[in-house]
Amino acid sequence: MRPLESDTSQDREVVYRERFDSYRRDFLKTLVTPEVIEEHKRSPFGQHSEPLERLLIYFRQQPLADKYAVKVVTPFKAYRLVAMSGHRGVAPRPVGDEVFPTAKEACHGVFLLHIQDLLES
Amino acid sequence: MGNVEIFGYTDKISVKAGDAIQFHVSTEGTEEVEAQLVRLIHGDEHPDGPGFIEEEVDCMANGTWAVAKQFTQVGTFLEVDDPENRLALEGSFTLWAFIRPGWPDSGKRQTILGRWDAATGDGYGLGINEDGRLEFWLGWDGEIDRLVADEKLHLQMWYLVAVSFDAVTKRATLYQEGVGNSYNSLLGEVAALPYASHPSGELRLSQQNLTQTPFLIAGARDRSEEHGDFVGALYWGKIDRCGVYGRALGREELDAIGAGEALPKDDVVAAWDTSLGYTDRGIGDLVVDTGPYGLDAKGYNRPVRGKTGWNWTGFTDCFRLAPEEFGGIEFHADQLVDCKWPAAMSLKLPKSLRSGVYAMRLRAGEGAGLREEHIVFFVRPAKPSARIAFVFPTATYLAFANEQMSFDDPQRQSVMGRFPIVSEIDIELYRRGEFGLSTYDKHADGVGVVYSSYRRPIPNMSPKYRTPSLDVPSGLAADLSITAWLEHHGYAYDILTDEDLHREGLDALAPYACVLSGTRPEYCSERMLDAVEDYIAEGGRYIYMGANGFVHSCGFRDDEPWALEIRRRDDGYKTWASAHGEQYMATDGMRGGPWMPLGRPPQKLVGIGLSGQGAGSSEFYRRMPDSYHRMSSWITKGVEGEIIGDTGLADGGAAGLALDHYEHTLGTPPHTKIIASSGGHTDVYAVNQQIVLYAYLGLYGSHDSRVRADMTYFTAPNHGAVFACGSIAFGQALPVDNFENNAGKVLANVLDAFVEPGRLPGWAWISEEKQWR
Amino acid sequence: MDIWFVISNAIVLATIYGTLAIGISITWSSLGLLNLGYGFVFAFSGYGAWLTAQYISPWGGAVLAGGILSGALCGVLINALAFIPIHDKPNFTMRGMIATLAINLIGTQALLWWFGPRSKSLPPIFGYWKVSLGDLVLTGDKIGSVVTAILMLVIVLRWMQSSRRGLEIRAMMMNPHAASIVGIGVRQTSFFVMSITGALAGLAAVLLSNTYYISPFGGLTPMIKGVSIALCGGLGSVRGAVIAAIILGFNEAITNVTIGGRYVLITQFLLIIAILLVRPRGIAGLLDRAREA
Amino acid sequence: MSETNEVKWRNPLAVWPGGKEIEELPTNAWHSHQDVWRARRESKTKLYPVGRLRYWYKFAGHGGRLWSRMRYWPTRRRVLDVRGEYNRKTLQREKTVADRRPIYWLLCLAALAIAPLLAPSNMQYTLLVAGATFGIYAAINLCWNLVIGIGGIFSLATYSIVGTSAFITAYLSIQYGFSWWMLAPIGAVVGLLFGAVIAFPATRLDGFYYALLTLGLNELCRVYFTTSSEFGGSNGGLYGADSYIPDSWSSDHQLLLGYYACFGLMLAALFLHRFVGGRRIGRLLRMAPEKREAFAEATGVDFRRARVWIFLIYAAALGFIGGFYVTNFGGVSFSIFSFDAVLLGLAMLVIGGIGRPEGAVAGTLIVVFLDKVMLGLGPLRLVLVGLIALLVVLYLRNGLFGIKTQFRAWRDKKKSEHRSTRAEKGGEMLPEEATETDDKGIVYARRFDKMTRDHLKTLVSPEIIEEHRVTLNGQHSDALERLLIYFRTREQVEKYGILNVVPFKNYRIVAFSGHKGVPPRLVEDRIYPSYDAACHGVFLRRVQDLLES
Repeated sequence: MRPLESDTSQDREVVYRERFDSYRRDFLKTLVTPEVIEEHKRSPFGQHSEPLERLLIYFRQQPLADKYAVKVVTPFKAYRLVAMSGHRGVAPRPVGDEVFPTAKEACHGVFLLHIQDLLES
Repeated sequence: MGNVEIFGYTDKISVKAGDAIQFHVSTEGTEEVEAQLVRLIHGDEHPDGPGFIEEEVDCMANGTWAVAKQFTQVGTFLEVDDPENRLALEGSFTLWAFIRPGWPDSGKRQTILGRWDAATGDGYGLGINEDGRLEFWLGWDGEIDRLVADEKLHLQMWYLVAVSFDAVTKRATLYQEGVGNSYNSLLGEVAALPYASHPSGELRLSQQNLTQTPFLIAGARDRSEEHGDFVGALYWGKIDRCGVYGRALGREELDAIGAGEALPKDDVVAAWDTSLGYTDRGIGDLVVDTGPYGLDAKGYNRPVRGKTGWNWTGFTDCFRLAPEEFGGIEFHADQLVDCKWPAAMSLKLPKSLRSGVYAMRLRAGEGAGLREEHIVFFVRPAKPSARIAFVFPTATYLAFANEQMSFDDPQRQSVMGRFPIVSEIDIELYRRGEFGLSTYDKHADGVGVVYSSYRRPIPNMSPKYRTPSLDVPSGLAADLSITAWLEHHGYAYDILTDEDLHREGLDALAPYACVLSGTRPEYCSERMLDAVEDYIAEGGRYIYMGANGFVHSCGFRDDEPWALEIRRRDDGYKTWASAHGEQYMATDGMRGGPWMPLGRPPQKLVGIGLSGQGAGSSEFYRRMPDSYHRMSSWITKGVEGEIIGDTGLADGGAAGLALDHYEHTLGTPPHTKIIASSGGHTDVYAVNQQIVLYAYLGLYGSHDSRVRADMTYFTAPNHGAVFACGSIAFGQALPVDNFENNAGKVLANVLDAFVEPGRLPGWAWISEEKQWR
Repeated sequence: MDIWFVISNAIVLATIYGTLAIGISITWSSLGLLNLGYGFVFAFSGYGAWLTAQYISPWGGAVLAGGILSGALCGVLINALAFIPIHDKPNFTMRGMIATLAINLIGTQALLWWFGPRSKSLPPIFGYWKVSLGDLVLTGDKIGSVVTAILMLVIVLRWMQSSRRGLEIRAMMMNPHAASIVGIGVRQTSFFVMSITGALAGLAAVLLSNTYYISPFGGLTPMIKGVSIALCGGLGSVRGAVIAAIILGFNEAITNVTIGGRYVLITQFLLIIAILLVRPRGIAGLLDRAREA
Repeated sequence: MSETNEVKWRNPLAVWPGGKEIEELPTNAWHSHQDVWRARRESKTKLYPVGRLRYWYKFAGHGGRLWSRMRYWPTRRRVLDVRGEYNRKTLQREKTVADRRPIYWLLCLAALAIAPLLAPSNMQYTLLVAGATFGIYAAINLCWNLVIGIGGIFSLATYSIVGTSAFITAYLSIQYGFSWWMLAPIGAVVGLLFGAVIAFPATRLDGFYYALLTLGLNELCRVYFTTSSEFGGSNGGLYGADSYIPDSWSSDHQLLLGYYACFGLMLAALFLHRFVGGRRIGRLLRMAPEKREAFAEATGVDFRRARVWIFLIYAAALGFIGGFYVTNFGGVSFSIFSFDAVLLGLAMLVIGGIGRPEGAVAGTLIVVFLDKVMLGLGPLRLVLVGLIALLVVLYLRNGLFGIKTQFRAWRDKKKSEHRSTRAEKGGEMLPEEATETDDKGIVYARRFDKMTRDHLKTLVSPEIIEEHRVTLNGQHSDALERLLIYFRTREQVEKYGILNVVPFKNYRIVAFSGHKGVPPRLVEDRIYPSYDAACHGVFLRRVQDLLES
């Protein structure tokens, strides 16, 4: 944690960001539909529809601690999901034990994890 | 036996066949490795391409090497050259320094200056304790006494700190006084925190001075079983002028120093004037002592010089203009410029070795993942022989060396528009944190990294490496796709690197009829730019094989080519920004940041410049009307239809990652022709912020016509010419379909023509048009 | 001096000149074409009549018809060559005039090449009878000429007054642009105009075959006279042409009698210049309503 | 994904306290802009290669070297009108001779000067006589050109002036023994007098009236001279005048002298043409061509005076030539008044192109060659001349030397025909158009704009328009936002804005000019009662513009 980020006790920015994100989550929850999930599965990297893009923008903006990522086990063969530590020197922790055959599917796996977190929040 | 890991680097990045090269290796969990010299042909393992290809090359060094784990001294500090031990103070003394703590709350002890041996507990030191307070301590054979200030040191605020120690009364007095002004510190006068603290007390003992203890600034001697002697208790932040007196200075005297008045002249042991020795063309590592003994201090791992000092008034923004206000030296405990491992092997390369990218492949065990290391280096021919030269953009490799943005930069996913895909190597590198950072990363105290070097293991400069945030190879692994294509089609070519360009300038390029750049020659020193510009102007033919090139400045010291300096400014893409006043490079005095504001946008050199970047999906090029002009129609000869590059290893197209565009208002030569352009990029691709004046809704691929890759061509004086591909992904489109594809066809047309001496095809179709249609 | 002789001569000349001038005038006003190939038409129809007399019948009517028909044919030919291709091109008036001149050159040279320089004469068309009115003796020739010419003129003018085609031609004369807008085909109409004016020239050629013998260059003088009269009368005006024809006919007849035939042209030109100086657009011409091609 | 009607857009700001009340709005089914881009894989029309070969050498110019530029003494004119420029395709410096005619003139005149030395010996006599005739006729035509081409006076009296002058001088020489050197100046005086007489009507009559009048004049002269016994009515002309060609010379030398004398006459005529045409009088007259006299007069040009002047110069020069004619040929025949002479002269001018000295000379050369050299053809010679003249008149706008301009005009016409059939309005540029665009960024902008419009057109729907009406300045759905972003980012020219006529009451739509100092124009008469209504009005206009494009 960097000096200016570590002590957040007096950081009012955090307070606002919490409010902002909570409103945002309330809204984003309404966007989660089977269609959106299907769209991401089909095209995780192309141009996205507005609901999907809004969800993805939110997911990408998450803080690094416990942010999901893909880990290569064998290039182009096996991928797994991890969560970042957000602390330099601390390796990501594995998430689940599913092995995905392609990076695309693994990325969709990350998306699903984010969706799940969003709906649970 | 735990995890087996191999890391290594070479002492030089660019060697000529016949030169000697040294390999530095550190291993974990093994004492020996299998070494094999290989010539790297292709890196990317993408199933649509040829996969990873290397050729084993016979050499004397092949075989089993005995190796060991090596210790790396990270962190910056100053070591005082004191052979007569004049700083082994026996009587009263005063230590004083102007400091600007960068991370007082790091939770670790930080030494500002002192002659302290932490292992034995001998000597004295002034520093910041674990609690973030100023502390003076001294020790006698492990017995330590301290004096601590009452007020915490505040982040990024300038202080004058001192300790006066009376050897007779054993009274120590700490002096801590804020010297911030409206410019030099984080907070101004309106947020007046308590800065001052003047505790005083009698200590129980005085210090024992061991002869072998060095006097260090920003660190202290320590020792461990594993590492032997090393420097610990490293300091984060800036130190400006500092010194040692052979008596206890009074409050008034210190106040006078804090007011910027002349230092007391008597009893000076050392007075380091950090602003001395500056030249317009850079600052060295030596910090000059103005005291009677000339106890100069030398920087280790390049403490960053020329930073704004305690007395900076904001009027000037460059150390060249008012050196006395730029006496700040910044220290980071995680900075690394040279691992300084002992050489594991020294090899004289055979004179007959073909020019190319080589690697010493070290393997242990099954030789996968971290059990295999390619120590990459670039071999030039003893004498230039081919007509084609490929310049590997090693400056850019260095700028990106060991970047950890996927782990550390919360905006990275937003910038690239996708989730990262990290590998075992990335994780290990992140976990260890001892091989330094890239110039894209920030030090742990949040300050951007300005130095990068190749005298350290650089896993992301290896042939198979995929950049986590893109899941696409970039840098070396991407550039190998171009040389593999040259190799496949039997072109004779030589290899050059940015280092050669920087050192030899035009002479390095002059022997060649045609020069190809790498996919991302982003970072260029002034000499590199001059070399390319002179080459083209004097009739050279240049193929700009990528995008995001010639964008950003970088600096090297002439005697230390392995270390690169980057400053990042308000203009241009950046993951951090240099503070105002610190935007000029300490290595050569040039303005840091992009070249465009200096009047050298890439368009002026090669016709196109950065228009936008993104990731996730690449598009194809479609021919533009100018490709039907007979001056340039030969470029697309043999291309079926209008589409170019609809396949590729980088996101499935030739136009992607970073895009360059034609812009005559930025100096694209007026006769430049656009051969083909891409379009329809996703909204992940945002317009290059350098050409954006306002941020507004619509600066993205589907809205803004500037988000595109332009493939351009123009002729230069003396039969010179420049062909520019316009996108980083273009090079990675070449290996698809066993190197036979429309992108490759275009490149082959251009290359074949450029290699021929004399006039270029289409040279005669230069009359004013008289149109029938 | 016999006043009646002068008058009768003047009338004969006036009718013939009128026939010539009216053709030129109509062509100009309806088509905007100054037909300087008129001399060729004249010569051509003369040869036509001569051939008719030689090979078909020497009967007056037949010869007359032969002359008129070949004149019409030649008019059509000129129209096809010099009007149709360039009537909608820039600078048409000048080019049309030069084109007709070129046709004149080609035609006369071709006639010279074909028939030789020797002039031909036609058999008497109206016989050899005479009529005596007091001491004035009028040959059948003269009377025939005058009557035929006047008849022809009246027919043409009547036709132009009453028939639809004539209406079209007059419309074109008044405002060619508007005429083309209301659907009067310039090309179609031009053929009628040119064949009629050609026919008039053919008629004149036959009638004048005694005065101007049939030779390749024989059309020149009549043409110049016709043009002069048309000019004097005001290009494009039938009425003006008739008046001018009468004035000049009298002038010629008087000059012949008073000073001598040599000075006919001189007096004629002085007269024309005098008229034009007073009325720069001819007798019936109005400055502002001149046809702007 | 789902049916168009069922797609709803949710306002992301609706969750905020105090947010808008509309939570869901009907919108379009989403589809990517990339569909348009990916579908377009080739141009709609066939594209042809463009570019023009540089098959001639171009002097690279002086560059940094000193270039001292000569002038014709004593004028201010440069020897050659040379333009320094750079090639827009290579950026190489180039020197272009803007007006190459002086070079061609020099070459052609040099060729004429050495022509007698190159003539085949069996043709020498014919050629030299033809050459002398050519010189004289060229001189006549050049003078003629002064009045027709520059003066705008359609005079056909040329040969009558020449002839009259010739007959009078010949008469004087024969009857009163005037020696040869006096004849040409006397001829000039005769011509001047003649000109003075006929210049008078020239100021009154226009165009054809004058042409026909002078044609008649010509006929008048013919008849007069032919019928008068003093002028040798019986001999077919007047012969025996004093000649400048010494009798003692061999016939070859006599021929050569005659040739070069006539050549000199032509040069003199050229000089006169250049002198008159290039000076103030020439410019005045060019200001006032046929049918534009009123304009010229209104601007203060006294064209009548200039016309009289040029006419007098013309007449005097022709008279001089008439005198010279007599000394050259030792006499003159009536054929000079013949209609055919007029026709041939006119043919010469017409073939070359009226109004240009090069036209007059080249036309003369062609006609004289046919008439005097191809003697074997008989009467066909003139038929041929007539045919050429006819063809030239029918197909060329201004003679042989007008071909260049006419060809260009024709090519431009063809070009616009082809363009209109091939180019798509507002679509991508053709290669041909691209060569005419210096900023290649615009070429791409056209493509991008086309693609974007193709995509955006599919987004326009009643739902979207209704959404804009309701939300206006709030948060918009993707489709509406895309449309608005496109509209907002258009260039400033003809971009709509709103004019506040009476605050809160009265608003109108204007279009900006995009040019400093040019105020916006009112687009329509409609007055909107509120700012919001006007905003929506602008939106509707833009949508309409989009759909129409």
